[in-house]
Amino acid sequence: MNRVTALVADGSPLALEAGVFLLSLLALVIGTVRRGDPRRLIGGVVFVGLALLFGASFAIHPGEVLFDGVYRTDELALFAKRLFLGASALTVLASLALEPVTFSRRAAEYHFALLVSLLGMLVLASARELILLFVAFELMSIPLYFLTGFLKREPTAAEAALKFLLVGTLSSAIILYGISFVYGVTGSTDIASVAPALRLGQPLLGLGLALTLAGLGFKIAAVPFHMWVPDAYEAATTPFVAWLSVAPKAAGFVVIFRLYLEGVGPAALLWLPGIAALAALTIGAGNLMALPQRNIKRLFAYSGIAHIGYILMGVAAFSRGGTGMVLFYLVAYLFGNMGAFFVIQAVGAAERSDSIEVYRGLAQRSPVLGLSMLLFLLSLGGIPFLAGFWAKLYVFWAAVDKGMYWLAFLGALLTVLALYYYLLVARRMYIDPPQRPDPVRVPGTLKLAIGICVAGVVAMGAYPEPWVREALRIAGTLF
Amino acid sequence: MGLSSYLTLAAIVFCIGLFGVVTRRNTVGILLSVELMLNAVNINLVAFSRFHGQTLGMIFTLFAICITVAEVALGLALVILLFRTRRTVLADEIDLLKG
Amino acid sequence: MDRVGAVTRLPVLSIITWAPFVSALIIMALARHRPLLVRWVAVLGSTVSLGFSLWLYQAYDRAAAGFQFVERIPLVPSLGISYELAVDGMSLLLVLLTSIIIFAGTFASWTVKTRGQEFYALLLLLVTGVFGVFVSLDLFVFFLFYEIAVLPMYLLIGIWGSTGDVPPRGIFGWSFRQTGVGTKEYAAMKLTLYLLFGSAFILVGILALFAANGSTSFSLLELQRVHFDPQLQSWVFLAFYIGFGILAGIWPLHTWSPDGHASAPTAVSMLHAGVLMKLGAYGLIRLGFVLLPDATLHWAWLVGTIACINIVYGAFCAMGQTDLKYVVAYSSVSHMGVVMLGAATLTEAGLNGSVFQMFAHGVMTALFFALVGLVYEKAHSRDVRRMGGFATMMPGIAVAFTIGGLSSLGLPATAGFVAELLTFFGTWSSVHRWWLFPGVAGAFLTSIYVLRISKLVFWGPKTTDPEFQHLTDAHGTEWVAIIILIGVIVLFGVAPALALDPVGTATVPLLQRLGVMQ
Amino acid sequence: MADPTLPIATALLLPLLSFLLLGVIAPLRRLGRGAGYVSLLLSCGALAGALLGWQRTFPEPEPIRLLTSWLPAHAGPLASVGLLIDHASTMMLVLVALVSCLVQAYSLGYLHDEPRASLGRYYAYQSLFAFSMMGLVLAPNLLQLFICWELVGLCSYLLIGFWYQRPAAARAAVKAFWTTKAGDVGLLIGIVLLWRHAGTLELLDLRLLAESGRLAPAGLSVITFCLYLGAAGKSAQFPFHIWLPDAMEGPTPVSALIHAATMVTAGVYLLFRTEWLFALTPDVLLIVAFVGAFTALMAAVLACVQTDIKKVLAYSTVSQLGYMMAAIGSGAAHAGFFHLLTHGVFKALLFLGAGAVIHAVGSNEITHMGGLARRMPQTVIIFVIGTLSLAGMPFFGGFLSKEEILAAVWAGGHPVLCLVLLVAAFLTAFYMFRVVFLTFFGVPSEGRGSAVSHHAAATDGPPHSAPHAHDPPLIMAAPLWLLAIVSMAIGLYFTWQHPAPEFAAAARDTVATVPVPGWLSPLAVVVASSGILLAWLTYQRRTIDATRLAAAFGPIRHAALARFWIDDVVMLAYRGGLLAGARAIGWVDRYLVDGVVNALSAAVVMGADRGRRVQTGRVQDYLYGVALGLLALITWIGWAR
Amino acid sequence: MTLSILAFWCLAVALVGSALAVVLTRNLFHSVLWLALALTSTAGLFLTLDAEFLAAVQLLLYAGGLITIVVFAIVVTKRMVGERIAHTSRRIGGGLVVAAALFAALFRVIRTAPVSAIRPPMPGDITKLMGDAILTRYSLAFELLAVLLLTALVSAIYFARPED
Repeated sequence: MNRVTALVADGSPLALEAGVFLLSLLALVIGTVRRGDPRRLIGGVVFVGLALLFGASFAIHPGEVLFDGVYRTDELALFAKRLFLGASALTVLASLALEPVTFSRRAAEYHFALLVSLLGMLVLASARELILLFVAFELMSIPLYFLTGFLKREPTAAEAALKFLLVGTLSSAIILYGISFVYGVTGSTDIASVAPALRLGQPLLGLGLALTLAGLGFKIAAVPFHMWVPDAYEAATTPFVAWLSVAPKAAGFVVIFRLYLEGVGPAALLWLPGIAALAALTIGAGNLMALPQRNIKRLFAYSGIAHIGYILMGVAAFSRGGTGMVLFYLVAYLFGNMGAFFVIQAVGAAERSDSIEVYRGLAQRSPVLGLSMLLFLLSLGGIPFLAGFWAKLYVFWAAVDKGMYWLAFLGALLTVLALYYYLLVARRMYIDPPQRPDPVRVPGTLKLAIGICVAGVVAMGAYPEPWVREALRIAGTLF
Repeated sequence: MGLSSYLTLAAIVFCIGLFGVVTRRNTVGILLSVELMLNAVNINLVAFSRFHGQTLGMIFTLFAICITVAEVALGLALVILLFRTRRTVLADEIDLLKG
Repeated sequence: MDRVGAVTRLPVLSIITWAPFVSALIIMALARHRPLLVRWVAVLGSTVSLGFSLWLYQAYDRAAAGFQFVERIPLVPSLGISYELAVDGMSLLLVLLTSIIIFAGTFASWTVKTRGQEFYALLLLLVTGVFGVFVSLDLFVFFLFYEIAVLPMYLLIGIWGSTGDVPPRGIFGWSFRQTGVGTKEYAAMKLTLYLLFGSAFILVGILALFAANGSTSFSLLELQRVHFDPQLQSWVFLAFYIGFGILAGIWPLHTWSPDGHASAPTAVSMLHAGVLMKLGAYGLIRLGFVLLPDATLHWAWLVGTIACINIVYGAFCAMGQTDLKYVVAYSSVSHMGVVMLGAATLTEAGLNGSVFQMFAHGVMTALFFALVGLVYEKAHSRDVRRMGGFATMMPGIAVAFTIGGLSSLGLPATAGFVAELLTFFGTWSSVHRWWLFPGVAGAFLTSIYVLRISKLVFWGPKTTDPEFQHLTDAHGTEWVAIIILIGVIVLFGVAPALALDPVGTATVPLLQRLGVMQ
Repeated sequence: MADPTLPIATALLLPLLSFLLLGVIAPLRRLGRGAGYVSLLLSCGALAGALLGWQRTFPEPEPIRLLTSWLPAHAGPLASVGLLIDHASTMMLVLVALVSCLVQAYSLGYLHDEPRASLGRYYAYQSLFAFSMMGLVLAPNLLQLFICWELVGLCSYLLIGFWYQRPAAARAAVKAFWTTKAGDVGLLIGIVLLWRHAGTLELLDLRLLAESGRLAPAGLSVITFCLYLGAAGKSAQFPFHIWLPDAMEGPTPVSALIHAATMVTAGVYLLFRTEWLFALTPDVLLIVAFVGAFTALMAAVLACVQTDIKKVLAYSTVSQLGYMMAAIGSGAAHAGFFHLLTHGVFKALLFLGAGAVIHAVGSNEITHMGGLARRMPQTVIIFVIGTLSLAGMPFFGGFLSKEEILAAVWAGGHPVLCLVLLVAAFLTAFYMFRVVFLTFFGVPSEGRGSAVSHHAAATDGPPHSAPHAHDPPLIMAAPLWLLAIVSMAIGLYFTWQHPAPEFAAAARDTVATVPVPGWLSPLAVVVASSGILLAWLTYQRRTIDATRLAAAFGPIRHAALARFWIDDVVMLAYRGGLLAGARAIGWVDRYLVDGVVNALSAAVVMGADRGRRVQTGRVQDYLYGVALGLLALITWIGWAR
Repeated sequence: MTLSILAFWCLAVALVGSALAVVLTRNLFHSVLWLALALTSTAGLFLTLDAEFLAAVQLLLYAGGLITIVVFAIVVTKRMVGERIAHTSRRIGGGLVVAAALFAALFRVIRTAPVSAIRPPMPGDITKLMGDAILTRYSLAFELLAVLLLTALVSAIYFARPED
């Protein structure tokens, strides 16, 4: 323990990883030692720990290099780590509101897995070497399969988890296959060695990068690698889904930046049409498939897929602005999407259903909850003075700046489609009369989590300047 | 034997694995097919490593083997769980979640 | 443009813009379950805006012209976005229009029964968006407000709207039941999506200009110094035209408007047809004409020709309706054609007429919707075939409706006349002289459907339908909106210089910039 | 001499004041008669102002113009409003002020049974009309003329529809508005074109341009024709005449003021004011003349078969307007204007007289009247004076003006038109005396009492039964007498003076001047007298059987009874063309234009629902997705390189 | 040299054959056994590439450990139903096309890629080198691997254990 505190005090870059690891062990230990229902204790401890680590992350300075260049903390890594920590803390907070029936005596495993996955992400953000990158990537992924199947008594849980795992394993194989080519051509596992090799024009390297991109497409849920997403979202516990929809995807984008911006360098221009096409496909399919959904979690699954498309648009711009806007988008998406899932959690717990129908008259039953949901929906739909508006605009700008007018047009028009289904939910909440008069009971911790998300969405929307400046600054270090 | 022979061999096995992945009805069978694909990757890595005269690829292989085994183990646990709750392990019978 | 720096100490424009928003917040926060308090807070908010607008209107220095009352706060300096507000002669008039209509609209919705608190909050939020659009100089902020002006519509129509009955027919009949044509939810969704669809075009256009200028500034003042590549101008103009045109109700992208206006509650129709549709034309002039001069000259024929279609087609559609609200809604489509036509002439008279028509039509259509709302509230029907001789029971409403109708058909001494006359002068001075004829024909057709409908509803023998035997005239607060709006119609019809003086200071430099005027 | 501006401005503004008082102050309006007195008082003031102004204009050789900017523009005002005071305008002003003042007084008696509120409304309209008409008369430019032109149209609409509960009145009101509006479309286009063509709409400036030949002749015909369209609409020229007979649904004083004396003559006035412009386009003038003469004849024929006293007068108005137009078309605008003035007086007299009869009898139908001479002696005298004026008998109001028109038409080189007008004059005398004999002489109508009460509901004015018919009260009689005296005075003065025809001097050189034969004037008198004689023989002496006379003109009579089917054609065009077309376009918009939108959105939703089935739930298909995506990426990379 | 070529070909044939058998056989047990053979052949290939340590790992961990687990799982599930578990394939044509197309795409690149055919000498004892690298440069990855295995263990137990 002392060493860990020392690490944090010194601002050592590994302090966060060490802290998270210790927290995960602590969760397991408490779960085994404590009698009765340990979920509140574990959740509380983990939340406090994560919050502290989140704070501690601001004491860490970029630029540290460890293990012979394998691990390096730069601006992007730090940004990503804060994002992961923040998202995890929010999720743990919301998880405290999970019902004891599904949760008692399993809280230890739940939090352990969550933290291990977080650990993987934290390392992933800093990994500059393919072996570490792959190991961290898998460390992040395996707990996700577990958490997806967490409600193992539900008949759907194992199904979703198994699907997730099968697709995930296949993707791992593909990534690994791709990496093997990259390694084979460069003779090195350092990401930095990719660009020089590319200049030699090795066809195998292109093949390797394409394979890797396909694998990463699974992680970020780009179409057509997205099909596991709705099933996993529907079956898993909602706080975890909130987290799943944001954190691992952000991690996927970090890897994409690492490999295709830092690694590939200017040669990535060649890739842009492909990524742009992927973005277009993802936006289009995601939005279209979301239209007919009746289950709100599935709806958000598909809408999340569409959002990934928008973020990919920023990636496809391949510029300082584009990258910065992706980072901004990720944060905005974090608040909006997690917030929406927290509301879904609250309503789902009260109504025992995830059907959109149960949102009837929510605004009249619980005005604040309804308003929060509306804000999240509108933010995701890209409506002004909410975070998502700026986010979408910025990625469009990034695309237009690169002359990809068609992509911006497509994105902007499909946003309208997205608003259609968001408004359908809004319609249930605001226009339709309520079926029951009683308000939806929301536990305190969940209220806090929703409140934080609302604050984030509104703050980023009302005054985006600091966030934008920060995002651009971070993106600037990559170019 | 040259490197390309190994690479071709690995590609063949990879594709056979992929074929198995998309055609097998039994989830265990799918898992096995994925294993084949991963195995092909290992061949690739080791071959590259050898032809570079380094150990990097072999180290990678080591990690890869461990990780895949862990994945398969988890997958099998899930299959057992699924079987317990749903009485089937056939992929096309587990479609409660769709659309 | 050296006058831009005329900064006033009091942020008048911000006050005008945000006063409704603040009162909306107050309503949401304080006025729970106190309906009367809600209304008075709303009145207070709109009064603040109205008062300051009036002050602004007289304080605007006509001799100096240009943008005045500039406020600028950097919002996102890293991307060249700043909260930059100012008015020129054109926006000045439209700000005044907006504040008049929201003031009237607050009173017109006095009788909203359910969920009044939310209604007023949303209404005021909407108005903030409209004000914002008219006063913002920064394209980004412009767009921001634009979206705010559109979104609350959805809930306003969806919750407080009314549902009509549209039987599915024709080759596309299959889709009618599926989309729920006629219901308020359908109308709300259609309106919102259509307008957002348009805003997508606008957005890409704005971003393209921003990017073409090196991504340094969204300020209109900055961008108008740039001469953009003609090809870029050309498609950006088309994007703007589609985007703003949808809001302005250009044919054939107008179909959201009749459904939306017919389904919307009174104040929303007033505000929407009265102000929001103008926002489309305003945007096209402000963004399209100012920033894209080459494309404006190139595409004016398209804008004008479609405007002619609008005028005649809208008038015919209005004539063919049997639903009172649809008549008024289609008349808006027709009249917005006049606005677009005047603008497309690219002449002083035409452009002035266009802006004047924005104002005039704004007021008279608001009046119409206020009256139709009253009739609907009392008679619970919008079907003109069942009505008749209402003037015996509601003489005040009948007279007011007729006055509105007369303004709408361009009778002198009402604002509508001045606008149409100027537009007609403009058309004959423009390159495309033939535009005059559809324009005049539209005015004639308007006289037919307006008088016909007022005859069917109000004049003639009293209906024998037992449902309509005990209707009452407007009373109390219901008069406020009617009297204000009629007063404005007549005032500006008799003394058009009130509006034309400031408007001229904005349109003449614009035309000079386009090179069509010395 | 003193400046005429002030009294004239007063004359113009007093009715406006009256309108504002009655319009804005609702309690005052609801006073009813009180409102009437206010309006009447101010109207008398206006009359005084007009007279004073008229008298002061005599010595003024040059027109006085007063302008104030109305529509500002960058390079000077686009349009102004103001006053143009010259001989013609002040003379017309006096006519308007006089008739309007008298009609307002008359209405106090005629409408004394009207509810208070609606009486107040009536006077508000009347005041507005007086103001607008005076504004029209004094307009210094075509724009102001147009503005007031529309306003009088509005007043006409409002007053025709005054008894709006009657379906016929409501219908007639919109019909009048639409028909004149159709002409106004032309006027408006003409004004816009002229503005572009000449750069100004000021009458004085335009005249200067026109007379100095600086107005490009190309395209001018179109402009004048458009202006003429407006005039034709307002002045009920064929085929726009259809609205005027229907307009008789309004109260009779309104018909006297608006649809006889003042508003309908606005078209003639417009042409008179712009005669120098029309002089540049002789082809259009020709149209004016021919249409005018045709209208005169056609309306006269129609008037012969009417049984509604007001309808007869209405058609006679149409006919007389045709006279005036024919004169203007022949290049003698002054003759037309002169007839306008005299006609204004005696036609107002006739209408008010007819109103007195209707007021007394309670019916419009002349078949329900008869033998009223004994009961209403004053009315008879007055009505006969008016009738003789209209017939153009010497010593009466219309004598000289009608004669001048005939001469002018002859001098303009249109002997055929002159002949047509003579026929019309014959018919005029005939149909007017038909009315006189049937109404005031002949069989009293007691035996037809039941028919009267049967029809009473369908007529205006308070129902009285014929037996109790009596002369009107003073408030109605005084205006009648005044008008009769004025009419007689004009007639006597001009018969006495009989000045040399002015048109010879006034005729422009563009119009060929033909010497007028001396027999024209006696011929006209003879023609009119024979018309009277025929009427006397037919309806008084019954030496000629009316039915046989009618049978002799069988087809024409049949056609005339059907109003020559013009109304039917217009109705068909309105219902079958306009309304049906509108309904069709409305259908197209709803089900095709909007249908596409709905179909698109429905298709997207359906497509999305179908697309959802890709997500089968079977994991192999998910794996397929991954495999296909991978394949696509690799293929693309291979291809892109 | 010829011996190694011969060995490669034999191993390759064995590998491809057994791999085909894995995906084609209709018996799950056989499938597993064929996989064991494929893994073993791979271990042999490792030997031809001078990776003795890896070959051992492959045999022990993969062919040994993995197969054991799988067989165990099959036995468990089979015992629970007491019947033969279907092990058929579907959409063979589609799979064939996809696999073939992928192979064609891969092969096109591999064939044209300029790869060296000579084997440079290894810098020393491979096993030792690997061990050194893992404990220095890759120590973090190694630690993480440990966590990963722990997680997999915890998860597998969680799923596999009966209702709690």
